[in-house]
Amino acid sequence: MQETTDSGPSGSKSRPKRALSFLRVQNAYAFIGLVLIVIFAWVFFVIEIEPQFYLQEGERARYAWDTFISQFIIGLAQGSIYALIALGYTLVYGILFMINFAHGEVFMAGAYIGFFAINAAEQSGFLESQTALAILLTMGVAVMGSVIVAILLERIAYRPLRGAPRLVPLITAIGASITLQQLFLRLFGSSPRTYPRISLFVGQGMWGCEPVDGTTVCEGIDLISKSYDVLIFNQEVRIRPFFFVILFVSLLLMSALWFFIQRTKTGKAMRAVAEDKDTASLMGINVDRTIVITFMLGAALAGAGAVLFALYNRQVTPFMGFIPGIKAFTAAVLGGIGNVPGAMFGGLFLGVAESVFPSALGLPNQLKDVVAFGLLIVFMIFRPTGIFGEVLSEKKA
Amino acid sequence: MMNQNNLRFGFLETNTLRYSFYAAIAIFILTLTGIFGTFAQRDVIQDTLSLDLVALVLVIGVPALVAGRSSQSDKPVITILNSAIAGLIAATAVILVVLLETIVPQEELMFVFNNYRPIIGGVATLGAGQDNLIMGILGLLALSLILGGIVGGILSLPQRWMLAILSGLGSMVIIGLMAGQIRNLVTPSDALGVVGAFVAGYGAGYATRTIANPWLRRLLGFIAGGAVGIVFLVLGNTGAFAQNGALLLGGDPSIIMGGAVNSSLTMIIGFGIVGLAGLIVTSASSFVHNSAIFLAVVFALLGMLNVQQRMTVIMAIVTFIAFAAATIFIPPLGTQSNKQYRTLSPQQKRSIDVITGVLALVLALVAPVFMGQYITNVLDLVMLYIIMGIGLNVMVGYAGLLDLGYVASFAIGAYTSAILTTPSIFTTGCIPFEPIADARYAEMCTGILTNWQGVGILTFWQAWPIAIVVSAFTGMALGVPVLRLRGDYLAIVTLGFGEMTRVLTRAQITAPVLGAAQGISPVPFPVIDLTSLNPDWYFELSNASTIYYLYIFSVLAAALVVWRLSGSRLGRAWRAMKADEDVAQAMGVPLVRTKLLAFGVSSAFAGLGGAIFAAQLRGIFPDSFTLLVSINVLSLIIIGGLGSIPGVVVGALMLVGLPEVLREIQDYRLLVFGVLLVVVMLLKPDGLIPPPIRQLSKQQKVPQSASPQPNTQ
Amino acid sequence: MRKMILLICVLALATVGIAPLAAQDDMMGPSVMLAPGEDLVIGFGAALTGEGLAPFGIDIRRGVELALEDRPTVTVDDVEFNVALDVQDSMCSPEGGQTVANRFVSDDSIVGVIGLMCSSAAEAAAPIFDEAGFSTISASATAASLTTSDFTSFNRTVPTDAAQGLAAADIIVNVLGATNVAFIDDGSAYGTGLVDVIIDAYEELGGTVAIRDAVTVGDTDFRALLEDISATDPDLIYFAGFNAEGARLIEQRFDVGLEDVPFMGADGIYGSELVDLAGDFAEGVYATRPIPASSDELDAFAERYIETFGEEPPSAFNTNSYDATNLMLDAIEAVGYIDDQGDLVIERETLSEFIRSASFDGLTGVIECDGTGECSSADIGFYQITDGAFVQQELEMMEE
Amino acid sequence: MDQPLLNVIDVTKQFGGLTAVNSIDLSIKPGLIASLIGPNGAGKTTFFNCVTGFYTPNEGKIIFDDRPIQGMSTDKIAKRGIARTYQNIRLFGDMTVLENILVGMHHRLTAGMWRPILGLDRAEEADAITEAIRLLEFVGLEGQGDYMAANLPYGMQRRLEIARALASKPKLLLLDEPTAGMNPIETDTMMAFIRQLRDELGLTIFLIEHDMKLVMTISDQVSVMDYGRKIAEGTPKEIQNDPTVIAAYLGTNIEDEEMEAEA
Repeated sequence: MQETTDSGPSGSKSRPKRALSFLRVQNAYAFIGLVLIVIFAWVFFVIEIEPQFYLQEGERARYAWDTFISQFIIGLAQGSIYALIALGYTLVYGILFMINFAHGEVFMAGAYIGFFAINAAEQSGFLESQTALAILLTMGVAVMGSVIVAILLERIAYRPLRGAPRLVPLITAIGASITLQQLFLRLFGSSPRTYPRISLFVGQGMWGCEPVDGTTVCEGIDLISKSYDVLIFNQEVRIRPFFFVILFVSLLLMSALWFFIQRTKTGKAMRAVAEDKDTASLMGINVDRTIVITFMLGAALAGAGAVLFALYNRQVTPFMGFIPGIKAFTAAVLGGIGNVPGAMFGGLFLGVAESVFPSALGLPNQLKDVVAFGLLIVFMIFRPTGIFGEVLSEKKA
Repeated sequence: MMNQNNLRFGFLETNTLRYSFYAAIAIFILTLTGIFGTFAQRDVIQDTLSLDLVALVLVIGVPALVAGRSSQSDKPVITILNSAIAGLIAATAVILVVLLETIVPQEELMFVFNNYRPIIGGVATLGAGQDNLIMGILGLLALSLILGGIVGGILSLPQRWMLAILSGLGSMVIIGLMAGQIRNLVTPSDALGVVGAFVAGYGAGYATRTIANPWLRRLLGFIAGGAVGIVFLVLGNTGAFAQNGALLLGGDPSIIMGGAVNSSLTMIIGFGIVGLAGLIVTSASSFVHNSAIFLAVVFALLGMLNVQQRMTVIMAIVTFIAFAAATIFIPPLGTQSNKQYRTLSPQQKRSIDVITGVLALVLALVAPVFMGQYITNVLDLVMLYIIMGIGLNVMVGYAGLLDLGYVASFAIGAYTSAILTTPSIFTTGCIPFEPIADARYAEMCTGILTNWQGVGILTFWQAWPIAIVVSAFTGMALGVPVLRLRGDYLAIVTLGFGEMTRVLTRAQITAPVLGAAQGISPVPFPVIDLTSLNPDWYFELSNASTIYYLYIFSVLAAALVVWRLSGSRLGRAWRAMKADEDVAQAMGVPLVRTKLLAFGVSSAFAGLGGAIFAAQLRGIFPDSFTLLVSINVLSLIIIGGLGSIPGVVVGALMLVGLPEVLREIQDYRLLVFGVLLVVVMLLKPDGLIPPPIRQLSKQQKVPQSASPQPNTQ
Repeated sequence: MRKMILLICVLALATVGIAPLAAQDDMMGPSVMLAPGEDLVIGFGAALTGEGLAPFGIDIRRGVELALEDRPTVTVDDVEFNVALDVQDSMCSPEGGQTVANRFVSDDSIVGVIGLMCSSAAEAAAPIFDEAGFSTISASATAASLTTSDFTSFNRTVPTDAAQGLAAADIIVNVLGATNVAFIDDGSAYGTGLVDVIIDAYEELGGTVAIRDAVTVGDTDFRALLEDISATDPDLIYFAGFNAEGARLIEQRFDVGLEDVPFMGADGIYGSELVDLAGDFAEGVYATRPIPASSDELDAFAERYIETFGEEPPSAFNTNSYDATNLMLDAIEAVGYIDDQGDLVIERETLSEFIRSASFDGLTGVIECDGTGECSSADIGFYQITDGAFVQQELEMMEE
Repeated sequence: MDQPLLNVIDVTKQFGGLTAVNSIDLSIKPGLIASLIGPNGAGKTTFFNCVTGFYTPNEGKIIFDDRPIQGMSTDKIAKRGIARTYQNIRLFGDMTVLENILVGMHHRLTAGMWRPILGLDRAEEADAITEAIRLLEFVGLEGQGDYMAANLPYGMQRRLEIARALASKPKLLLLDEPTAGMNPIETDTMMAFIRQLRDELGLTIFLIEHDMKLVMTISDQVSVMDYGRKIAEGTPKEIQNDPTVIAAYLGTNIEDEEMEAEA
């Protein structure tokens, strides 16, 4: 690819060449660092300095560190789910250069199928006796559900259009998205389904001992449903351990994906197909199969994310995929679409931004989408191909 | 049809198995959504054919159709057998659900499948209940075999006959479903008169073939139509069309005969024009000819429906026969007229084209009189989307800039015009202030209420251009920061604009100006006040039928402007930019200017539509400005064919008009819509009507230099 | 160019000539005529598909269906006519409302309309119904402006937001004793309108608004918003919106340490659906609804509802629509007459006049129309969720 | 004739650490056919891109027609009178042949937005189309005007690309490997055609080419690049005998050369 420097202006002025990709990642981190510094400086100003000008003696400022910390953690949890969905967008985009608009519905399908699994587990008492296993199984079933939907989607709506004009698959994706929403609505009804409230206690005897009726009861920490008051940086903050579970599981899944793409043979095939489908097929890679695997990977992450989401927010509706889908797509673009770490970072950043910024800027929470998209536009002005740029493939969009 | 790997074992083809297997899965799911229960109450033909039976027939018939079509055999027997098998497999899916229902307790089934209602005893088991379930299942299997066989048989017929049967059945179902909406559109006497005049003109066209002078022929056609008019006038004056008159029983007083147009001269001229139309189509292109005759058939059927008032069995049979016959007999006539059209000289062709165009326009202008509020209202929405589609086409179809936030420009136009024309908005955020609360809308929009507290309140006609300009300029302003973005990055940023619009229009902080969720209401309707010319000329564009004229002129203007632009230097620059931005620039196309013009022109049309929309709704609410609008507009231009203006019309009819027709299937409306979106794109990836290739060298008069001389530059 | 101008002039003239044609489209007379044996059709418009509000629309439809089950026919001068329902999805958008309105008015056999469901749809539809002389009775469109805008077609059997808002403000201050209240709405016309009314009354009663904010319908994570609210130390959280968002807010309160702050809503969250969604978290939640008192009839009706549809009513609007349907049928029976040909004639104007001055004992209390279209008594019931069900509370005013 | 039409002074273009074009000096007098040759990856196309404005050189000056043009955007440079073709043909595929040429005339036409809307651009359009048709005849594409550019055979696409460049009435025409992918007969035709361009239209032509036969036959002046530097310049004869050039070619990839010639 060294040849790019001599193969005419196939990129544009605004699109640096491959030779720079190393530098560019450096730039991305520098950029992120800069952004973080600006944000913290602003938050510091708002919390520590600004109130001194108007606060009366003894009065408590509305916006203080505890709010910031809580919102930051809440944002991380929400952002992890965005990131899991965003990866699906990014993987498909990286290979097919198409926006898989129906990916939000793949997520929704996972949540629904997971609901029936966990419901069955609850009915049979399995959920109570083997909570952790039941949740894992639920996740497995949800992942399978999502994967099946994604495979069908690829087969029916996208594969026949491989050679069609670029916008055509976008429309079939929109059509598939409406179809799936309406199908689930008709099948499972318009009332939301609610995941059961599950408790999963860990660390008995280590934490969470409470004096009850004179004796100390150590039931441990409920990882899923309960929330606890904790001191963080000397601030009393209400924390639900599940925030961190989401973050942790998401990071785990994302690392697994990263490993898969970088180290396995199939992952290499994926990257090869992303680079150039024709050449890849000449090299003996089964392009169709690789594309299906890509869809499956994205769907699997979405399915897992859906169960996390549903355990977290409990309600499942046929329309639940829409808003997270749009947000995740935004996150993928923010990070640089087609770029795996970009999607991760974009998701987390968008989640945190939505959660923290409206309060930090003194705006009503109603405007969080305006803040989020405003940020996106500002970022796009400075980095027109996302924070990390397009790395999975160098091809022009 | 797809024919990859179609092997045959005995008579059975693998395609048959493949498609009917897919279909069976789909049918299984569809049955679980409770489709038969939902449709059970709806009648297509009164007391004879209910919608769930239609659904069952479709469920069996469509797989049979697909399987039959994909069969490569030219032996009808094999096609029939394959179709029958496909129908059988499809029916198995329904039977599986029946079995499921007998095995699984009902409340558990309904817990999972919320809308499912028991189908045993319904149409799916042919009415058989639990006791004789076996009979019901066997009956369904037999029915599916027979039905599949019939479909196969129909497929084996000559193409024209097959089309005839399908179009007859299809139109029967559609007219049956819509009967309530369309039964009062045309009275029998009107239908008879108009169709009579048309036929008279048509006959005159054939009779006068030998006459060379086209204008003489046209005059004769006009006279033929006018003669029919006179006959009907005389009949009308003798009371034949009175409500319970002798000619046709049960019709309402007609629009033309006894309605608005009382002047007999106007009526005769009107009929004459219809006669002229009948004559013109005998030597017009087959498209014009066929659509005109189909229109006449529909008109006649509407007249009959008006008498029957419901989709009775007789009405259904007549509909079937009329459409089937039309499908068989019209195309050959069309070929004939087309042949005649071809032989004409260019000037004569042109004159026929012009006359057809003018007649079509007249038809469009008269249409609201017949169509009634509902259909007109649907057409209004369709035209709104046509205007927006034409606008977005500039951006996406020509300039290649993917915009997912078109709703922003639409909202800006609508809100601008609403704010400028409504007095209440500047004060209390939508509660009309006292002195004006009692004023009539008309006074507001004729400009009586100007300069209230220093704030000018404009009429619609003043606010409209302002709204367009504001939209155009905000469109350009939004374009500036995203000039460097390409492809999907642009898409997501524009989507961001759209989402910001959605949030901001309902946010509390903008409430004093935009009215938050309560919106701005009432927005005055436009008034055309020409009383200075003629005391009677005072028109309120206050309902669907009148606002229609505003829309239709806007559509024509928008189409004209964009058509002109697309063939101009600017349009070429847009398309070059879409194909290859860098090369276009290197050929001297200034990117910034060209892109911004695309943003501006495109937004201007959204603003134009938005302003009319505000006047049509007589109020503006944030609920109208969702992402779905952007998606709809984008989908319709792609479905129609990117960059094609007729494509926009077809796309809008399909994406905005069709859901209204689909209202009849109620809860399945959007599901069918989504499926159609996918299916149309799969079958026609380039859109329904791809843009035409501009034949520039033909349109040019032959170059003067006959001999190839060197380019003297 | 000259040809263009000419063409435009001709077209303009043509339109001017045709416009009166279209304007005189009041073909459908001011009355409905039905031959014996024909169905008497009543229109019904509500949001039946789409996100969030469909359960309400279906609930309202079920109220109508139950009313028609009671009265499958109307009898005028000893002639019976079957009542049929024309159900249309008006969605919750103004253009949806307008489309459905146009559809109903263009079918001149439709006698009257139950609906429309959402205020924004009803507001856009009202001028069209006005023009056609129709009568509509809504069971759920509560925006105050609907009865103050001189619409002749609009009636409702549900109290205006103004009434509910005043009552709610009174309860907040005088019963619950809250003076630092956080207000949240769902960004819909219903939610913002209600909060607007409440805040006005509430501030007049001496309360301070801790914070006012809104959620997005369909959004799921409101914890950041609740953090903002938590920073203001409110005595009460008031939410004007519907079940799905309400349940999320109620539940997510626990993740930010607001579980001890009482939560109150309006009729949008009244119903079993909220308890289904929020489960134990919903314990202690307050709600108002426009039905003054639980009565035996109401209980019996609820039982019948469960029997018929296999689930508890998701909202309270089914009772309002039951009343609306009865009001419509009463009116038809009262004003309809049989003419010389034996046809049933219902004059739209007299129908409208009758409805506007009707008065009867309905399921939801006394229905008494005041001439502006406001038919429901403005009494408000106050409820709290106790042991998984809404239980009516006595209104013990703290002072006065 | 003394003033060079194009005068490149000490131009350098770097991409990060890589110097693709290293202080090149070059000048072309009007009416000449000048060639730029060099092994693959020598920086020839990058140099073209600097001249036509796709890249802004990091250092140096480019003077065209007595005025500096470095750093200007490509559309402005096109307006000054430089037009080019591309190594890998870059036509506007879904536009017709005639429309492609009309885009080439873009900066010579004047209609903006309003005139077409009002229908006032007809005369201009008619003239432009007539001229475009003549141009098509000149490049041997008569009668092909209404075909989609993407559907033309390869050789015709090359000619169309040149016609599109000519449509802007350039003073200097840059051809990037005009015979790439052509067989010897086609190459000969193209060679004659290039000569015709200069002789009949009086253009100055600057081309990159691998086909040595063509370069040596039609060029008035040949420059040789290697590793971003200009290693030699002169008449074809001088270049053929230049030891550095021979070393550069022999030392690097003469095989490519031969393959190129055979192709």
